[in-house]
Amino acid sequence: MKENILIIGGGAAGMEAATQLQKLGLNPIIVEKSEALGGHIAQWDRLFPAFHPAKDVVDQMLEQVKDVKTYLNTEVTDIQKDNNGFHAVLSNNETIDAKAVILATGFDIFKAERKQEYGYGIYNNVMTSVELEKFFRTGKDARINNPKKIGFVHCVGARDVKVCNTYCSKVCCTTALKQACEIKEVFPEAEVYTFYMDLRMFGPGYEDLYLKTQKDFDVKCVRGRVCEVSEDMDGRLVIKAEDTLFGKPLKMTLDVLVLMCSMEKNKSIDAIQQKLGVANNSDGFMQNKDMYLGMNDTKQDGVFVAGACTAPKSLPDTVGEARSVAVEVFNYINNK
Amino acid sequence: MEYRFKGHLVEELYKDYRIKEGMKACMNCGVCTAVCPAAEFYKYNPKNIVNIVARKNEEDLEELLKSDTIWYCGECMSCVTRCPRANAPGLVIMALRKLSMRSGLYMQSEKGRQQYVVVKDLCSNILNYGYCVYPRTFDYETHKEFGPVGKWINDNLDDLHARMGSNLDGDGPGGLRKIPKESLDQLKNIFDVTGATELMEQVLNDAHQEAVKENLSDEEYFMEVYTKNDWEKHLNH
Amino acid sequence: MDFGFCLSPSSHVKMDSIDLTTFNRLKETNPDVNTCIACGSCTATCTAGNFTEMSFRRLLLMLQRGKEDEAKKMIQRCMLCGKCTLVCPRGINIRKILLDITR
Amino acid sequence: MNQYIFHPFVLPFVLGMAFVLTYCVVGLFRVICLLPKDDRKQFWRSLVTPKTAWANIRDLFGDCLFHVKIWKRNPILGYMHSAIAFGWFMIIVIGHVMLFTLKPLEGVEVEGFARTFTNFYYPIFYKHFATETPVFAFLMDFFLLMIISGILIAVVKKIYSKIVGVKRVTKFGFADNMVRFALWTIFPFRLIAEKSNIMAFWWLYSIDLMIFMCLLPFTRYMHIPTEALFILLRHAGLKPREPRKGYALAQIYSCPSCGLCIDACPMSVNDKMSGNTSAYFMKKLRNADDKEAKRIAETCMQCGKCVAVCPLSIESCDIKMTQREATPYIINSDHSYLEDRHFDRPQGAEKSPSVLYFAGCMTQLTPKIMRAMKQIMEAAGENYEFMDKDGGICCGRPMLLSGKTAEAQAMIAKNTEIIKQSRAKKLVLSCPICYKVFKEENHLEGIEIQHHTQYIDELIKNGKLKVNKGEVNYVYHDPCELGRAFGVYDEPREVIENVGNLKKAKSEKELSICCGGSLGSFNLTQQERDEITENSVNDLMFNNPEQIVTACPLCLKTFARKSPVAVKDIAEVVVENI
Amino acid sequence: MIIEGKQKIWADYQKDIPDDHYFYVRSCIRQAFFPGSEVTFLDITRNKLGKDFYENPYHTTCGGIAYHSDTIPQETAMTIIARQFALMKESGYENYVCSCITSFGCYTETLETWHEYPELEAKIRQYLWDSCKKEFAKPKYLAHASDIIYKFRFEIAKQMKFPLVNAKTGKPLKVVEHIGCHYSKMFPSKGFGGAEYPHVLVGMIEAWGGEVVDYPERRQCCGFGFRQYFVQANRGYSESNTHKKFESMEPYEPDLIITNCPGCPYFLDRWQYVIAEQTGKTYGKNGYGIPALTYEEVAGLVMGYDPWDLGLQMHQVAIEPLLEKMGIPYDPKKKYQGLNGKDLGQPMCPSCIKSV
Repeated sequence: MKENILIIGGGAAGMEAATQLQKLGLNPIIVEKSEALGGHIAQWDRLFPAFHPAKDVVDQMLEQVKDVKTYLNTEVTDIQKDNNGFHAVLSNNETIDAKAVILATGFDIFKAERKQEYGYGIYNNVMTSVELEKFFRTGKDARINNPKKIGFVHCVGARDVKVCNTYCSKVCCTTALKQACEIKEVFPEAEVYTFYMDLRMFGPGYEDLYLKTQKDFDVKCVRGRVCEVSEDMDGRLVIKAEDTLFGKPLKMTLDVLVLMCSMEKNKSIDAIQQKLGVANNSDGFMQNKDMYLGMNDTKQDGVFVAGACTAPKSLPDTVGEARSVAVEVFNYINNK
Repeated sequence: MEYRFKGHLVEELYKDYRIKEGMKACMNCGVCTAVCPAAEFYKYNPKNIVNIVARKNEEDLEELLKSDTIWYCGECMSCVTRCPRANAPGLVIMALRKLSMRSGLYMQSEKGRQQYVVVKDLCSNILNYGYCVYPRTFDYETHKEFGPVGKWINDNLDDLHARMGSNLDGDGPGGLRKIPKESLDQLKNIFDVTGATELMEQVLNDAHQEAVKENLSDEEYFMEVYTKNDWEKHLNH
Repeated sequence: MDFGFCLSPSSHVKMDSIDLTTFNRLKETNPDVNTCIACGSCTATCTAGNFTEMSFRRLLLMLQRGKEDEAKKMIQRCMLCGKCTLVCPRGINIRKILLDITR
Repeated sequence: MNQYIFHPFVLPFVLGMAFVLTYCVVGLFRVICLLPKDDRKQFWRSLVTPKTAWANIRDLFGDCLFHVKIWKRNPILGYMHSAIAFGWFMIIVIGHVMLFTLKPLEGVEVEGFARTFTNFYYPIFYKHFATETPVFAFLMDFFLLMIISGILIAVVKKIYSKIVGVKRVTKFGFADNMVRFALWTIFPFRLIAEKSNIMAFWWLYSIDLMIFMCLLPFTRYMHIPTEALFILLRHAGLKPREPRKGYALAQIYSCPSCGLCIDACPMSVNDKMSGNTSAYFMKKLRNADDKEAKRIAETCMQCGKCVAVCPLSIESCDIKMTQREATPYIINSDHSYLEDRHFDRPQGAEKSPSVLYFAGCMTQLTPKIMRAMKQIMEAAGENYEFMDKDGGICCGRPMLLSGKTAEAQAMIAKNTEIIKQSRAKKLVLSCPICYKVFKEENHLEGIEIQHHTQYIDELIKNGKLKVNKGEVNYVYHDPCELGRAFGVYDEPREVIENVGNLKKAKSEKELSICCGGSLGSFNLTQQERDEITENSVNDLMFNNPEQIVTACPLCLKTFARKSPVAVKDIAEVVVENI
Repeated sequence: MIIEGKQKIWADYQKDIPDDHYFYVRSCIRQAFFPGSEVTFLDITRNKLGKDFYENPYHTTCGGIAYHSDTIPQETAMTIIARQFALMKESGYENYVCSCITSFGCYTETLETWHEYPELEAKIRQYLWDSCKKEFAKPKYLAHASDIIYKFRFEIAKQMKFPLVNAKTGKPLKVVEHIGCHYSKMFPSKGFGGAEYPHVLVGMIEAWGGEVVDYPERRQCCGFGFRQYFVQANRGYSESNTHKKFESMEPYEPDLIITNCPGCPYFLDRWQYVIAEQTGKTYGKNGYGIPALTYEEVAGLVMGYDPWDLGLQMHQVAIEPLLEKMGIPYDPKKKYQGLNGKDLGQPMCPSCIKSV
């Protein structure tokens, strides 16, 4: 009989891990709290650096897991471990016995209103990168009315002691430049500004995207963290930053301001995580065994982690980890 | 040039609790400068100052302590709210100013020398009256912005405060009451014990020396420092 | 009445009211001007920068921040030696841009 | 009795001839009048100075008629050119000599003005109007056939340009094509007309001539009449001062658009860039297309190869420089900060150095050259001093290249002052760009100026520097501003042969290909430069050397981007073999 | 503007302060320039609200202005503060309320620093003993006087006679709130509403019927800058900051500015006069300025205190247009009278800004 492997989370990491486990002859079971598989990536329109439609990737992943046993709108409410493995109770009162558990619970988006000085939720035309992505997907957003000037603020909820997130959220820089290009495609006449501290173009083709952003899309990159946002009489946004490369304070009026919100640990899993005995690291994400060779392992036997539950990750990073976790689990089962 | 703490400026600066509290690591994001009122109206950039302090270089620090730039800050502390690394540039400035005064380097800059005016006015107010601001020493002639109403207030000071219910120079509680002698003595003791007297006397002495050098009376020197304004030089074009 | 002081001008770069004519004209003939990443290589190697405050990356910014007069003053220092062009990691043809600004 | 020997078909010719003569005379006056006063004086004087007069005669025949230079380059092309030019010249000369012997067919006597007028076209159409002596008849036919043979080659060349060793030919407009077609057909028509005396062919012949002459001023064929003037001006020792004026104008019209420079130009690595070559530049100037002329002038790398291969030695590089100078600048440089720079005599140095070494801006970017030079000078026991240890003043060449002559001169003067302060006897330079300026512009009388290739060669020859011969196979790249500009070809080669084996590049010496890094060009993008560099590297790699050696820091940096083998400065390879 | 967003933040930033029994310390600037404000504060809290606010006659300045003018060392300021705390302890109080924002900032900074560096607290304890033979206890609660008014804003509203409403049109007055920088910029959690959208004054304005104006430079400092004001040569800085605020609020046509810091109403008031003298520009209607009042003055006005008892004649910007808007009766003759109707003469009229 095939051994059950419980995967908590049906995003990119969960789906990919399930796909690989199935190929390795195990029986993955996905428990997903939302109404559909796909996770955050399914909410995305196009992917950096090449503007590839996210739907393509998600559809392929969905196709691969169509035979995997999946619980939607379901959460794990309790989990116990004994010599036979793990016994999970689901919110629909079913129980699952599994030999191993993979935590693929991913991340939450930083709540932009926590960064009060940016006025998200207070000033009408401040929006998040997630909402902008939705605009690209649906073409609808009340805040976007043929804007003439658009600004992007990097590191919202990242690299910031004041919101207790000191880490870099990794993907927002590239996402910001991608979105800056896209908004310029929609509104070619608009002026687009990004306010960054460092542009961390860490992957293949990302630096080319940066160059393209500057050269072909005429996006203006200003080095300086936006300090405060306020609203003027016309409901336009007045922002202040230092143009640090120029060494002078800078002030400008924008029609739309997009906040590049960071990734935060998905806290809805905290209770189960605690029951499994998996600790958090200093960034508040799940602690894996070590970051080089034990990235999928936890201190707990039979509990594995994959994807953005351990740190902010890009899609390729996540897929890579999902594949490696499958191998780890396979070895774990076979060596038992 | 000779000055106190030569060769030990960095060491001395880092003893200050405000450096301990206000000086972590800067990532040059510039929010402090963006929000800073002084950066808008003076040739001033708090971020750069924090960077110099972080560098811990004796020569750079000496230059900084000698310069006008550390005296531009208005200590509104707006920078403290925003810094994503929890630095407090405003506190760093306060520590720098103190060291600049103690080392004597403040006498090298136009804005630094003004400390004489501020020390003389405020410390004497505290020690003589127990208040930082005392209306009888707040002169209309040197505070024209007090306006016609201000002049009228000063001309009718006793009557007006009586009208408003103040207890000007009176005993017991109430606004502007006379602070009892024992309390003033305690303030003086605090000044002596905590180093304020020493600092004050040093500043007054530095100013006196400078006045002698410039062939001015202390009063004339006071007015020179009080009014001298090389306006263009301080602007951030 | 003479108060002994007066209002100071604001040093804010007011992005809403900057005249970008020169920069945009430059951009037409030299799309490269947009691609500067402010690494500072040009400034570090500059022959004139050895004696003065000449800095090409700053000069480009000046043009984009409404400080054309300052930029034009700075450009006077340039000796056109071309080292900046050689070290630019983005391959910007700096000397061409400098000359285009001057005419 | 006044009577004309006349037929209406001469009219087209007369018209054309009158036009072209008027044009040339006016043009001649324009060129001469627009020369600066001193230049004009110099020109008149040169015409009567025996030495230049002789040179004039020699070149007028050698270049204009016999095209000696083209013969040297390619005999077929040489024959083609001289067959047409010399043949035509002879036909005209013989025709006019015949005037005295010809007998009009109808026996009419022509005198006075009519005679003069008739002489105008008489020799051209003499076969229709007169009988001639057999000797002349033979000569005329001979030269006519000679021309036609040349034209045949031209036709073949047009169709298969590679046969004559030309890869790229200039692309022409309508007028040029018309004139060329006219030129090709004039003489066959004449031959047919003379032999058959069919009226139609006389007409065609005459109309052809008219087309040729009327369009001539507007085409490259204008070089035929202008070249003579150009030779005279050149021998007068003039320099072009403004584009499209005076001497430059003569040069512009002398350019035959032969296209030899197109193949030679390092930029001709692709079709787009080959539009930047001198032939096109001249054409744009002729057509008064200032915008394009300016663009090409500023794109040119100033490597000088086009001048080296030009059969007329047209100074296209210099004309491009005048074009650059003509561009107005709204910002004047201010280098007042250089005023208090002076020679930094090292502490404790009592004596003046005998050798002053100036690395220059580019060498500052290649510190290994500086280090190698230091080692060499140490090894040779020289009393030397660095002039720009802590950063120097630019030599001024880039400023000159931008056309800002006055500013450049100020920098040059400052460097001259610093050099003189050092009281050194010899100035050694690592950068050929600097070398060119110090040689040509700085007034450094009494101070020997050497490029380090020459200096090292001298050190080896006088035994101060001992080197071992290694086994490495090197190829040497001639930097443009050392080789073509000053003919320093042998010293570096001798140095290299002292320390290793010297392989030949495909193109050597005056034909060597610019590395692509040249400061001369303002417009070339990095990608375009890279293509040029790749081509140049391929040329150097022709004999599979193990290392590329050059003598210019800029070439060094440029080749390093694209070379499959190590690129070194000559000083470095010497140091490796001390 | 999405008000719900602000409300959420206001709900998040509420601090716990007691209702009664406060040790009250005065403000140097407020008692010197706006003496009516502190009198009104004590009258409202003691007599209208029936609370215990004790003032110890031995308390002095906190030294905050001298500290922020860099004339006394941090230890000196802390020891003076410790002495005030000792007085509180001696008087049997543990809730401390100060009238001054600079003081509030200094007290907060001192307490936080001691918390972080206990050895510094021990050192100060020793200094206080050495100099005054006193021992201090840290207050259990620390409040600013505006926190008290904020806390009782609805009680005050119940006793309100003249809401912040235009009596003629019935429309709410447009009110600008200006928070002293040291109220919550250093320690956002110490102020009602936090640092970005402080609620302390907004709550009063809303409770008393006014409409809050949120303009781009709302958070900007008035420009006091301590040494930037005390030295005449530096005052351009101070004036420029106020100028910036007024330029930014001008299009909203505010009727009134309300402040919680002693210095701010002085600067926002007097710089209007100077700007008018220097540039000819006034920011109110018809050549008037915009009144910049303390929250005590505004509380007094809405509760029906006589404007001249509040000391509104000590402002340079004329208050009469506001009084008329609010329908508050006043006797123009009494404006410049002393006790018992004594004639104190009249201030000169400024050349530009209207004074009556």
